[in-house]
Amino acid sequence: MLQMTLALSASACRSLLAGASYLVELAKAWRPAASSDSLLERAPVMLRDAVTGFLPEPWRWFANSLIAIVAILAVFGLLFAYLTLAERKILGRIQNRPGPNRTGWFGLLQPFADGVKALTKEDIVPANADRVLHFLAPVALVALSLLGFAVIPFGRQLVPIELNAAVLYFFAAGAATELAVFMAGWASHNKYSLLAAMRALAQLISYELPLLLSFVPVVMLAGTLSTTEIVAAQGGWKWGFIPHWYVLTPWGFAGFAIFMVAALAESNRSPFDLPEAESELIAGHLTEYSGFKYALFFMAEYFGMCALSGMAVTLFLGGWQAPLPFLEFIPSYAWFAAKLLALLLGFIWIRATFPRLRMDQLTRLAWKFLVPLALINLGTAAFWSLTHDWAGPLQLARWGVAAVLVVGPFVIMGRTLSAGVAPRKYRYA
Amino acid sequence: MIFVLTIIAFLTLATAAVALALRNLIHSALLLTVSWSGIAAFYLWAGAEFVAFAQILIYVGAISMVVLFAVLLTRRSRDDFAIAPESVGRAVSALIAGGAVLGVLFGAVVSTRLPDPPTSAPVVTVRRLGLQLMSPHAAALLVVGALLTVALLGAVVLAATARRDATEDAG
Amino acid sequence: MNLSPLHLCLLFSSALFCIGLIGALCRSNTILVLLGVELMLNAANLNFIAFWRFGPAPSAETGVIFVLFSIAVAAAEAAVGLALVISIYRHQQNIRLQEANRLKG
Amino acid sequence: MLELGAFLRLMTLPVHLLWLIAALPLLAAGIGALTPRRGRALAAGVAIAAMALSFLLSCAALATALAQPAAHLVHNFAWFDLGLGPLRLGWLLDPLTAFMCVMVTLVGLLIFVFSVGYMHADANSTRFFCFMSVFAAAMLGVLIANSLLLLFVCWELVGLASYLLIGFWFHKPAAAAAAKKAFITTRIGDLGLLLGMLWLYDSTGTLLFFDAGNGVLEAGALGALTAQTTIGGLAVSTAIGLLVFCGAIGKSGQFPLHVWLPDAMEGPTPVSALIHAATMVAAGVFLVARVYPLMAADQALAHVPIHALTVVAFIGAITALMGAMIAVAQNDIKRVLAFSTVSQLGYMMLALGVGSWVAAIFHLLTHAFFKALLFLGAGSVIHAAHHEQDIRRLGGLRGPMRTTFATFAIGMMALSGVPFLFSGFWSKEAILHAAHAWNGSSLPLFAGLAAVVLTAFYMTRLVAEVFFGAPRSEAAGHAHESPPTMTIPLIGLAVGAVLLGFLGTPAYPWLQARLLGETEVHGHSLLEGGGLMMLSIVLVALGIGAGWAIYWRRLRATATALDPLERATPRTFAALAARLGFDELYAATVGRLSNATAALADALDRHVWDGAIRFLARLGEFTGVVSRETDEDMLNGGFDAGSESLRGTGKLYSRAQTGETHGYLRVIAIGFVLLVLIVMMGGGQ
Repeated sequence: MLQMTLALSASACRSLLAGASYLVELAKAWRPAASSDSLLERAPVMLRDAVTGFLPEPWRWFANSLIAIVAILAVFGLLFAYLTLAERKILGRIQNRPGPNRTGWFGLLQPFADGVKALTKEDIVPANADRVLHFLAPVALVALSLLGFAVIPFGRQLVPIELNAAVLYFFAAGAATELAVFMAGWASHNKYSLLAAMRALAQLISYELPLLLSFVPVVMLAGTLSTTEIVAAQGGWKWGFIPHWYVLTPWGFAGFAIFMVAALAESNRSPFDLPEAESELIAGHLTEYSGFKYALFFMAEYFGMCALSGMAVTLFLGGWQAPLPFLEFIPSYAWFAAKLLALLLGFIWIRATFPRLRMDQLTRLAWKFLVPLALINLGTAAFWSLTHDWAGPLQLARWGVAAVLVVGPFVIMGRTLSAGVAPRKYRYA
Repeated sequence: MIFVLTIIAFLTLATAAVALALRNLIHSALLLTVSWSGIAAFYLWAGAEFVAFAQILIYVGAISMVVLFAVLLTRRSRDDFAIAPESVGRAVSALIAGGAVLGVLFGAVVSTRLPDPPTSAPVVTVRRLGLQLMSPHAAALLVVGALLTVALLGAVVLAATARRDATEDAG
Repeated sequence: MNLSPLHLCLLFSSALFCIGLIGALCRSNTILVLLGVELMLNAANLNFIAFWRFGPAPSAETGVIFVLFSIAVAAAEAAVGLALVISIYRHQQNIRLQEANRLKG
Repeated sequence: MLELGAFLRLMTLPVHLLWLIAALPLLAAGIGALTPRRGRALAAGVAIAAMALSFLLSCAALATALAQPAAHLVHNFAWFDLGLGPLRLGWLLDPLTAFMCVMVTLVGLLIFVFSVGYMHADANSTRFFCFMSVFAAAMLGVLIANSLLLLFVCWELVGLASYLLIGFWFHKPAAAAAAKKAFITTRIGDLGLLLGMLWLYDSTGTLLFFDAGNGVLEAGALGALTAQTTIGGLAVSTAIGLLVFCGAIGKSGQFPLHVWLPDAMEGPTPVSALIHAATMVAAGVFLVARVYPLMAADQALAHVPIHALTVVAFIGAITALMGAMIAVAQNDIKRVLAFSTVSQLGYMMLALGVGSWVAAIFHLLTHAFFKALLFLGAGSVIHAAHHEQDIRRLGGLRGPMRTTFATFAIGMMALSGVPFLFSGFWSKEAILHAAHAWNGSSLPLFAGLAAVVLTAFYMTRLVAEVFFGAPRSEAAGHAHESPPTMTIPLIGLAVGAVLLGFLGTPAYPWLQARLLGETEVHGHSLLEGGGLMMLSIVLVALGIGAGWAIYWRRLRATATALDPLERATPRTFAALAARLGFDELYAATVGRLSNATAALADALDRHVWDGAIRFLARLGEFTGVVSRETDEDMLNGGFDAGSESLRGTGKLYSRAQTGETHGYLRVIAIGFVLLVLIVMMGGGQ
């Protein structure tokens, strides 16, 4: 009995001691270190360390990753919920109607009502459907579109995984989502779905190319495929107020524009939403989906959009870098969030503004316009990189040549692009 | 370490085998995609990160798409996906030939004494890879670029229809 | 029998190669034959990586670069091969490989 | 002044970026080549923008060069490895290069602008601007090259571009023929240049001009070259120099290879302006000036039979006099100017030959401006008169074309050497002084002085015929002033034609000093050597007076009326009008020789070689008959049996050719297994 109490008390003492030392460690961590990072900046990491600090070393990275995954799911899940609401509200306002405004204040509870509705709906599977694939498609789509988040640096300290070839990883993961779209279209055993899947494949393959080509200049100039290093390369300011973001160079601007157009198409957003063009294909590959599976597709679309926007922010808009030196006190992840939200609002705005393209226009835009432009942009970036030591009046020449290389092809090819399209004659109308 | 390799190998081989034995072409193609991802996983396991992502990007992102397109373009009705089982003789001869090759390869591998593996994995950064590609292997890189261009053009020429539609824009 | 990791990798790749071979041999659908050939190619790539990782001179990146080139060639091969398949289909309305023997003398 | 100094310091162009000057027009040419026909505005805009940028860069280069005029800034690099050592090329920046670059880009820019108006109606103007840009790029390449090889490459590119441009209207047979003539004639000279280059490389092992003491124009190599002698006691440097000079003769239209230059007028007028003012003909003079140390290396040697520069001086003198004489009797406005170019180039060569290469370059620069001005003025006249080029059918254009007349008159006075105000006077004066100071012979000086009179005379004739009196044809009657894109370059060039002379007056020879690499300018009073100046002023007055007396006072009434000179001395005039019969002479000698050689070769081929072959064929036929007999009777039996059995086996094997891929694959697999098994067995033993 005595031994037992002794042992117990000893273990209690030990654990108390351990706890105390842990608290001391924590306190040390809380104290602002020599680095310029503010407390707010380090708060997420410290919070995580506070949770996982108890674990033994071999398990810690596992728990850390788990926490990162949970955090991403939570943040982007919520973002998804409110993005749908924002989209509906903004579209409504643009079209001169209020948008959802009954559930909660300003319709703030609307996403949750939608979620409950989706969950409680009947899950219909067509009789002739390929049941396995029909089930796997939405799951695979969500899973694959989530993969991309793993390498986006959300903040100075917030990179889920540091990979040497992070950009490549991101686009590899993105390429895999096409399979899921195809699976959905094929498994439904519905000709509209299949047609939509074919369209989606054609579109995704076509736009993969400009998407990949448009960021190659960034890789070239930054000299790395790692997202953190790309963001780091965009740090600093010229003359103290012009950030070194790639979008502020001629080739970077062109690359950013191409990237965003291709990203629109890659995430099946309007005006490139041909695979789910209601007027032609009912709802495309989503025709035979209902309830929660439908919601999953919806979710995957928004995740993909968020991931691509996040990548655009990382590659071109300086990632989490603050736009001006004196604004650096605001934590980096806030800047990232601000830029991300701005791009997402742009997506919504575009959806409200542009009419849908025709299939031939869609492929023509990709192959005859974006791909050549992206290739020329590669040359421009090469020029930029080769002339990095030009100073004085030569710098003006550098800017001039690069700007001409960007604007010239755009104007010339833009003309040929719209040559057969712009003033259209309708033969049967 | 070995355990992970075994799992990867098992997954890859099983999906590949099943894919090539299935009757449904679409399922075959999708399963093969899994198999290719398994190979990418092997590359990751071996430490060749860049190659792994390139494998996924090209095989899962591009080749599987092309395969699916080809499958969808080369059939007249939905029933064409289910392929009639092959003749028994052909299957048996294939198994014999394949088995013989397998036997020979296994025999060769097992009977060979291989050098001891290095203790640490070689580190290959993307930058080093890029430098290697651009300096000692630059000629090969150019040739591959030319090859890809020629292949793309060839594929377009082969697959393009000869007939010329009057498109709507022509009016 | 004491097998090193290199042995295991080689066994893995030979098995994959044979699966591809058997598939290519016993299926008559041209697409599946092509896919079998792709698998064989992949098996070869596995060997490159295995020897690069466990071979005697692990510092050189040659294995990795070889695989990169091989993947590029495989992509070209798949594009041309499948274009050929489509053109065969256009000629004979199916893609059974046995029937594509028009050049037989 | 302080700001200007600061600005000049800001405007420096490091020598390793010198290639940009030539690369920009080349880029413009590339863009022009890719532009579709309807994109003429784009092509012209790009060409002009590239030229303007090149001009700015040239100004920067000039500022750089003037900061240290005595230095030859070079940037050499290895091109490729020959095995014996790297073949090296390089850029060179010194005042000569810089001044020439500024001149070429400025004049070229003005000509480009003029072309926008002149070529407005031409369907192929994108091609035109593409070729013009190539031309300018090649010429700039010649200027910045620090290697005779690189210079030669660009030199040939100049030739190619001139061929393309002279034959721009290739549907006109005359233009096509002229293009061929220019190309082939200059090629004859280039052969000499090529031989000289090879010889030079053989003797010195390098073709770089300046290479930290190892270049061919630096003391070490020159010493070695003068030390050796070759056939006839010539120093090697003399021989090489003369061979190089052959290239200059061809390119600069010197006697006896001047025949292509007047024919080159078949191209569009801006091309003529570019060829005759800024680029092509200037290249020859520039080449001699560039390799001047090589040409002058033998001056100190007393024992050699002839000095390279003496040849240059006499060739120049002959050309100057001959060109001026022929120009008197020409009736085509552009041809008069063409022969005046020949004559003026003769002056430049004369200056080079008598040892004053700076005077040659000075005259080259001033001549570039006023000759471009005259050609563009002629182009403006031609444009206005609906492509009427015959001066007998023009006349009376002074009224409707005021700007053109005024600028043309300035050009005429500059070319004639009207004293004090016009640039041509100062540069010509410099040449005459140099010829006077030469102690070789006084014949070049007399030739130059005679050419002064003739130049003033024919220019007066030209202006009188074209601009005064009454219009003598329908087209001339309806002439009107050209558009601003054409007149503004004229005005710009006229300003240059007046002002440029003041850079090098004897009182303050700034240009000469900078070219020679001196930082201080030593002027002397105009009265020193004033006798020669007075003489030349008198001669100019004489020429203009004669022209005035003969043409101005008694203006031609109709287009068909005889020329007063023709009435006076019909034979001489006819000979001059026929350009002293050089073309006929060449046709009778070189042309006939080549025809005869061709006939000889043809006869040899037809009779001798053919006969031999026919004999061989007969022999072969005979052998064939014999062998067939033996073959059929004796050998075939066995072979027939053998081939029968082969065919049987082949049939058997062809069954394996099923056309079925699987079968092949299977065989490959089994073959592989067998192979491995065999290897393993073998390895076991």
